Amino acid sequence: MQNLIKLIPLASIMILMLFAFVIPLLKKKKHVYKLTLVIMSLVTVINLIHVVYIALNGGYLFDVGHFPAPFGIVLRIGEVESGIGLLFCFINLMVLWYSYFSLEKEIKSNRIGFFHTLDFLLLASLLGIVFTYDIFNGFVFLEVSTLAACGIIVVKDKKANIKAAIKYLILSSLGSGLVLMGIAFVYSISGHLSMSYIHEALIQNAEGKHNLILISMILFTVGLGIKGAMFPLHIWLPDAHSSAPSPSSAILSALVIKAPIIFLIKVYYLVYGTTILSGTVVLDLVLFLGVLGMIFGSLFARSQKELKRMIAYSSVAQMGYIFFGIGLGNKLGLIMAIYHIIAHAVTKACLFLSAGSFIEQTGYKTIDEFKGIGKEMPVTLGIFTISSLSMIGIPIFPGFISKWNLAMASIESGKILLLFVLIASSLLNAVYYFPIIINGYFGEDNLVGKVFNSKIRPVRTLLPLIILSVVMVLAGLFSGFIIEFIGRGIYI
Amino acid sequence: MEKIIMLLPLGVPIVGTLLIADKKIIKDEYVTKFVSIVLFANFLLVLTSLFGNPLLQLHVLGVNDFLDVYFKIDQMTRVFALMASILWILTAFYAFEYMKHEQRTRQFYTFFTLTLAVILGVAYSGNLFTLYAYYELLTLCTLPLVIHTGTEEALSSGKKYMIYSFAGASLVILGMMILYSITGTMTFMPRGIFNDLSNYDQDLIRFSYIAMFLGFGVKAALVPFHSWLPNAMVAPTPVSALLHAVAVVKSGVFSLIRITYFVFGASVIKAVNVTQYLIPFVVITVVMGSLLALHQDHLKKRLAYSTISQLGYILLGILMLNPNGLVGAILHMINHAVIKITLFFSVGAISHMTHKKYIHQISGLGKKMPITFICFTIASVSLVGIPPTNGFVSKWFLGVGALNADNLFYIFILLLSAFFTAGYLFPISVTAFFVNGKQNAKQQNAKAHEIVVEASLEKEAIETSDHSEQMDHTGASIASETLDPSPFMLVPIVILTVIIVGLGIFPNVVINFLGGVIADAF
Amino acid sequence: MQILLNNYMIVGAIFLFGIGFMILLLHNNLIKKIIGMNIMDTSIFLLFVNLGYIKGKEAPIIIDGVMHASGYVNPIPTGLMLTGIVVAVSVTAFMLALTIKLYEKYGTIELDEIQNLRGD
Amino acid sequence: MNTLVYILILPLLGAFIGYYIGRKNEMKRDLFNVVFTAVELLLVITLFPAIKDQAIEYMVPNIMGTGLHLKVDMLRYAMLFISALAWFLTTMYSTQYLIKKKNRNRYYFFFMLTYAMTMGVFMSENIINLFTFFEGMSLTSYALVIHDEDKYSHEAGKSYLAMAIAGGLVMLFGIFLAFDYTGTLDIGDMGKIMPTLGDIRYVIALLVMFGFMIKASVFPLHTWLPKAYTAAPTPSSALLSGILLKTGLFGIIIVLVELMNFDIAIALLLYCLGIINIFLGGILAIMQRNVKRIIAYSSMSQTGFMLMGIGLVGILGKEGGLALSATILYMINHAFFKILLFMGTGIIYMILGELSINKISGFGRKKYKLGIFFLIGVLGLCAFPGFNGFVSKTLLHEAILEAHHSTHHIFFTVTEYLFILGGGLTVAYMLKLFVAIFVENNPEFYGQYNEQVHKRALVPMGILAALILCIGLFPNAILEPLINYAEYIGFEPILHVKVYSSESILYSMISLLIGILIYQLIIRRKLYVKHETGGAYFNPSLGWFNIETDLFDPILKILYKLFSIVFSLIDNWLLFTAKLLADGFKRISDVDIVTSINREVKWVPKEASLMIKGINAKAEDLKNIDPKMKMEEALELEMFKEQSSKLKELIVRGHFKMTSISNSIFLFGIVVVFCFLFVYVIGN
Repeated sequence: MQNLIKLIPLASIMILMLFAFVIPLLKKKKHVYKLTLVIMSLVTVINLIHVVYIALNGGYLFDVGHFPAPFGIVLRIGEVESGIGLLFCFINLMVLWYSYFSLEKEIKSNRIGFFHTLDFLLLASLLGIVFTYDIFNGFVFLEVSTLAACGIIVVKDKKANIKAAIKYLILSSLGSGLVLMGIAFVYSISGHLSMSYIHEALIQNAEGKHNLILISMILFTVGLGIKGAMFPLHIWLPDAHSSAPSPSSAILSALVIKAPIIFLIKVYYLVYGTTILSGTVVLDLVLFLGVLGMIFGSLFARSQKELKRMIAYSSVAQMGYIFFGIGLGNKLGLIMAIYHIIAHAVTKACLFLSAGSFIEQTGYKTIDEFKGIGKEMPVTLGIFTISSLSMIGIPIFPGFISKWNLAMASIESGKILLLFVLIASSLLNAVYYFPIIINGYFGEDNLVGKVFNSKIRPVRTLLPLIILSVVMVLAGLFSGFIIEFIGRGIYI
Repeated sequence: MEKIIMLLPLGVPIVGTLLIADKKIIKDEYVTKFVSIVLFANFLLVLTSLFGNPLLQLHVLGVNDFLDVYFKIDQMTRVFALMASILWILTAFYAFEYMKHEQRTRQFYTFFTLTLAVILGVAYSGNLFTLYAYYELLTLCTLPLVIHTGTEEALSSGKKYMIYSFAGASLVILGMMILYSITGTMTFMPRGIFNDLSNYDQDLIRFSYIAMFLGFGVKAALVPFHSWLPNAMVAPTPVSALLHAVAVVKSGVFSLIRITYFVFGASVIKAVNVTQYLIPFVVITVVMGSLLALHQDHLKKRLAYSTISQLGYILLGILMLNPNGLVGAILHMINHAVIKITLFFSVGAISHMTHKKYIHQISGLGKKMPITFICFTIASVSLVGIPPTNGFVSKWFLGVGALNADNLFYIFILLLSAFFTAGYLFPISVTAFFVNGKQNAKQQNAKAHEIVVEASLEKEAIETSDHSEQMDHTGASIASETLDPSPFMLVPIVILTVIIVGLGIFPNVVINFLGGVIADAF
Repeated sequence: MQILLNNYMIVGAIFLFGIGFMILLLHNNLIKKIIGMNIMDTSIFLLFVNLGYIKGKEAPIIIDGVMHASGYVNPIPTGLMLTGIVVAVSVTAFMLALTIKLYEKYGTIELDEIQNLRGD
Repeated sequence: MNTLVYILILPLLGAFIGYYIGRKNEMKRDLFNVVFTAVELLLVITLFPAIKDQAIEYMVPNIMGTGLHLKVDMLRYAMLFISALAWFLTTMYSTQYLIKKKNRNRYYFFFMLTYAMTMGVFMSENIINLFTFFEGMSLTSYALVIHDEDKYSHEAGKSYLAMAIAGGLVMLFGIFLAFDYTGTLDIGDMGKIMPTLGDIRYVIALLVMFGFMIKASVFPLHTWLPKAYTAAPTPSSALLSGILLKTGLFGIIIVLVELMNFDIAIALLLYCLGIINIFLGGILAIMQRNVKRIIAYSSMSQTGFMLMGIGLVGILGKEGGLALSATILYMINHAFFKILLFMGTGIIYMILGELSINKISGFGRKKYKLGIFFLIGVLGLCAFPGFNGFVSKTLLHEAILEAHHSTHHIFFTVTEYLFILGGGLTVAYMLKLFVAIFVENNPEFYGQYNEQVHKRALVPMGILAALILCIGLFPNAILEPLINYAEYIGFEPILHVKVYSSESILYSMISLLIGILIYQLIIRRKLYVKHETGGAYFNPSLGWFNIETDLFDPILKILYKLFSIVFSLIDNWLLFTAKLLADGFKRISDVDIVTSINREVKWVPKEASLMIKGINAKAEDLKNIDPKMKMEEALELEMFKEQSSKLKELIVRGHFKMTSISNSIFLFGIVVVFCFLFVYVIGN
């Protein structure tokens, strides 16, 4: 039974890839939906079992095809990876369930099959990135995820989509180029591709090759930074989000930009290790870019006209928080970075789906047109409010917990001034989320001419949204368990 | 069983809110009845939980050491919870009548009851985290009340109120983070959590105290962050009476007392001598509030600035760090709440009955609305601090407290601003009673704008209408129809005035009640 | 200067990468941009394959019977680059498909014209 | 002894009951008031035997936190007696006087309330109760001052209240200090601890006395007196000058005797202030034309005499017993003849509605009853032998001589001459008043209106005249209790005092002569202008330097302006910076690095776009800054506008063609270079 459960990570990747190519064979839309939902829930359940197993008896290494380490591909499955894996599957399930009702409105009916194929491929590659212990294997999964993500963006086949897809593809391939060059340098030093072996090789003959290590580190940071929407390199995100259909923009901002960050953390701590890392200034670079991201992300979000672009920029700001966590360099900072990945994924998915339902029901795009929407779609705006409260940092919600612990981490690392940055950015969040909520629910001239519950969607379509917000609140309330769970599997 | 009794006062209003919010369950005409039932039931529950219940503290949700919702009852909680629930009931009655000519009353009552739950939460909170959580929720659920009228101006003042409150809340969070990183615990201990000062970093303590003081100061209308209060006067009177005289500002002051005496502890603050940085703010608040009140011609704006200055008194009392100062501060917290709510109610009654909002418009109105204006006059006399009423008692303790802190400058400030208080409150009563509106209206405007220090009349000055000039003495007074508001509005005002005078003559009742708080704090 | 001389391969690869980047940056025609991207990818593949090269040994292709392992160049980088090339090819194919779509929509593949078109 | 509590509570109840009855029937209310004040007077009289030889105290626990502590000794009893008597007589008088006035019910209500508060002031031993009743008295008496509701009375009320409240607050400051240093609130115990305090007790004494000085209209703080007395209806101005003035003096005696126990420095201060008051009051009284103003200034100069008496008590130290009883007697006498004079003027005003001497001259020619009573009052005031004024003045004169004997200081001889000159001044302006009204023959008045002088107005004047006469003729009856009170307090026993001695009569004759001389020389010559029909007085002092309008008001106005400017700056300083910050943030974020649709601003350097947007934001700021600053701002803005438009074209032309994709690639390049630089430069 034990090794059956150990098979789950590889099995989930395989199942997803397999069914990705079964879906085009189905003719009817209804069958496609049914199949995808069944498969997705199956994968989520087995991942859940897997997490429970890991919680009981800890992480392990898994040789794919029983080839030993230096030659075969090895998967490292710890608490962090299994947790993130479960998160990705759960959110993908919710998004698919939501798109079950709203996808026809956005893309042509013959394209739905392609959408689901690409989505399965994307999820498989993301899980691959998270689980892999071999950097070249990671690179390949990165490429697959880029193409799949590009596919999702372009599935809507509008002018803006294509332009956004081209921009995303060019930038991502630039990023992958840098990552490959980084791998080349690391390979030239260590001669291995499996992370643990590279680590030992690097430690032994690190003296002479200090420059090479430094260059490879920078290449990895920038390469994965683009894919993870680090602040200055986030340019592709807003265009991709504003044009893409809302389920895909939810997946994009909740999952696609998270996996490269996990890969970056693994590269930092499993390939280079803390000794080499503390020697260099790379973490301070990440911290600096994270801080910039937090401040300017919110600033740009504030001045956006369209709702989706605003939420996209807010993702850039939240990614800034994650980079801030990594950049601090201490254990609590890293744990909180991963916790924020989970919190942000759930909250952002919730935000994007509710925004999507606003746009779908009213047909408008810009924020000013959403004045008084609270009267027409009170429940959806309610969910939007809860998730934005978490973004702003109201005590019970996960947003607050990650802000609080990031502050503790920054005090621990001795950088008191960063507290002000944290406070300022959460204030800036409030500045651009609250007008939407206030103008949605209150204001005489906003509500004139609006009929109560006129544009409501049937409750069963809102179910995924409700579940997501409930999970978010639970993530906030039981953050103690999650943090402790991540703490056990952290790499430092 | 005790657990339930302890949690009920916090839960019942929330359940009530949910019921009111739903149109189907409570029909429109039953809303007011339902609200009054909820408030009364809650008042009884508060009484049982405060006094009857042996259980005094309860961990509701202890996830990890800092994120735990912890309720604890001590003497300070009793003071604040009692004050809030009593004044809430009176405001409810007042609001039933006042809201008749406003629209969207259901939305008003929903958030009205919700705010009570949050205020009780602030009172019951046992550690800094719960206090911060409720403090944050307080902004959220008072916001819809502030922008109730929905006009453009209301929305912009709501926005300003929100920005100030959130800036304040983030300052508090800043202070809390540093405090937590130093001490590792945030529960309220009677004499503060720092046992010996040696092993803590002094300027971190200083920095976190200043951050938290300014953070909570925003809600307590400290000078640089006070300008949201006058703007929030755009809200309907029950809201501005209850929130900006009692609930919101007092929760700011209450939390300040909590962090000064139950988190840091008076001895620690004295040792770190951080008050010297904060005293200038407080002094400016006291004098500026009352001075700018002289300028305002709009009645509610004038009362708003007076609130700012009176809150400065309370903050001064807190920063004196001695028993008398603290008693003075808490006493003034209660007295000011009672007085200011009376003033706001009478101003509300005037605008409700005659739609007059400016001082120069109400000349000669005293004859037509005698009871309202008498209560207004007694309340303003008490606010100035003329002895027989309760304002004097708290000023007396503040003065003695200032002397114990051997700082004569405080007393000078207190008395100077008392003089200004007389300056901006008495003209209102005088123009109402002694200036007959008819023939010298224009002269009246000149007077109203020019700063006039006028006396008011001490006790009842019920006015019979003018007699005809005939010589015989038989002419019984022909009282022209009085414009006094309906009993629903009048009864709360009269009750509050009786409380003012009663507290003034028999203050020992409250002072002994506060003895418990002093025992905890020192 | 000495460093540059003895690992001239890396310098060459970086130089080639620069050229590809410049093409990508300066040309507005989409096809030219794709060519630029390909040049960059090839430069990385050259670098990688070159790492595995040992002077005086042949490529690991079995012509007549298996020689001793030491006779061949390190096969792993070349193997890896196979996958790399596959990836690059698929990306280029995707780009070309998008360019065709773009042409359908806008009637031109000059990015600055598209910019002006959409702007007005 | 709860009679004390009854005395205090009765007028309070009377006020409410009176008002209630007043709403129904005026007649019944007047009757009720008169009967009520009579009962109160009887109550006070029955109290006399109890306090003849020792003081009585009564404590009501935890009223007002500290408890109501009432104490009555001889000094306080004297005050109680004259206020009870005065209130009884003025109530009777005002039932007749007020018929023509409006708001009668309200007037009686505050009339009785002030009565209660005054009794409270005289009886309270606890300093907080004293302060409470004192503040209450000034507030309720304000309503009396402002009764006519015309512009003049509002003016008077304004300064009356401003001074009362300012005085009250300064007194509160003193009470705080006293409580802090002595720890108790009872005046008696405080008096025991004060001497041990060192020079802080002078500060405390001065602060506490400040409030009393205002009420007693001592020199610098007297400006409200003439305005308030003339604005108030006559019965209340009678009480204001008769009784409320005495509360101020009573307070000063309490501070000097009980708190500071005969401290020389304060006594001397009071002595000099007394002299200034005498002369200031006297000279201004001579100048006036309005009858009420003359009497008002006359009470100011009489206060000067009483202050001298109090000063003497301190200066003489142990032998001050005589001075103390002289001052108390002086207070009693002053109350009687002042109220009598005011009632007289009230009757004239009631009939003619006029107060200036020129208009009412010769009115009293044929009115014998009114004339006699008025004459008795005048003679009492001028200390003509045989009347009560003479008794108290001679005793005071004796005290000055005694002070002169004990210290042999030239200062006292000088003050003795000033004392006599002051007496002369009083005689002068009283003569001016009496001659003008009752002696001059004026064609219009030939004795008509006689029937309008009702009996109910004359009876109280009659009682007062009788009292003046009997004190004048049998001084010992009233002197006995006062002297053994002085001994009771601890002064040396006073040997038998001969009031009517040759020198005392000689001295009063001298001051009478001086008075007539002043009247003939100054008033008839200088102030009386003859024209064909008859003479008319003119008042030169109208243009003179008036302390209040020329000194206090300007200072207060400047201070107020200064502070309000400073504070309004603080008030919207934060608004201004917040707005600036918000605009700044908004403009920074408007610069979209990605060249989105709006062509006009591409990758524009931040400062330039800030500048452009800043200008049109400034225009919008102009709206909410008050109008008068708008003119210069508008000009400056125009000049800015043309410059910025040139700048805009410059930027847009300068920018070379960049599509969004190549733009982002360009940015990518920059970031890669930046990262390398960051790591290498900062790394080592």
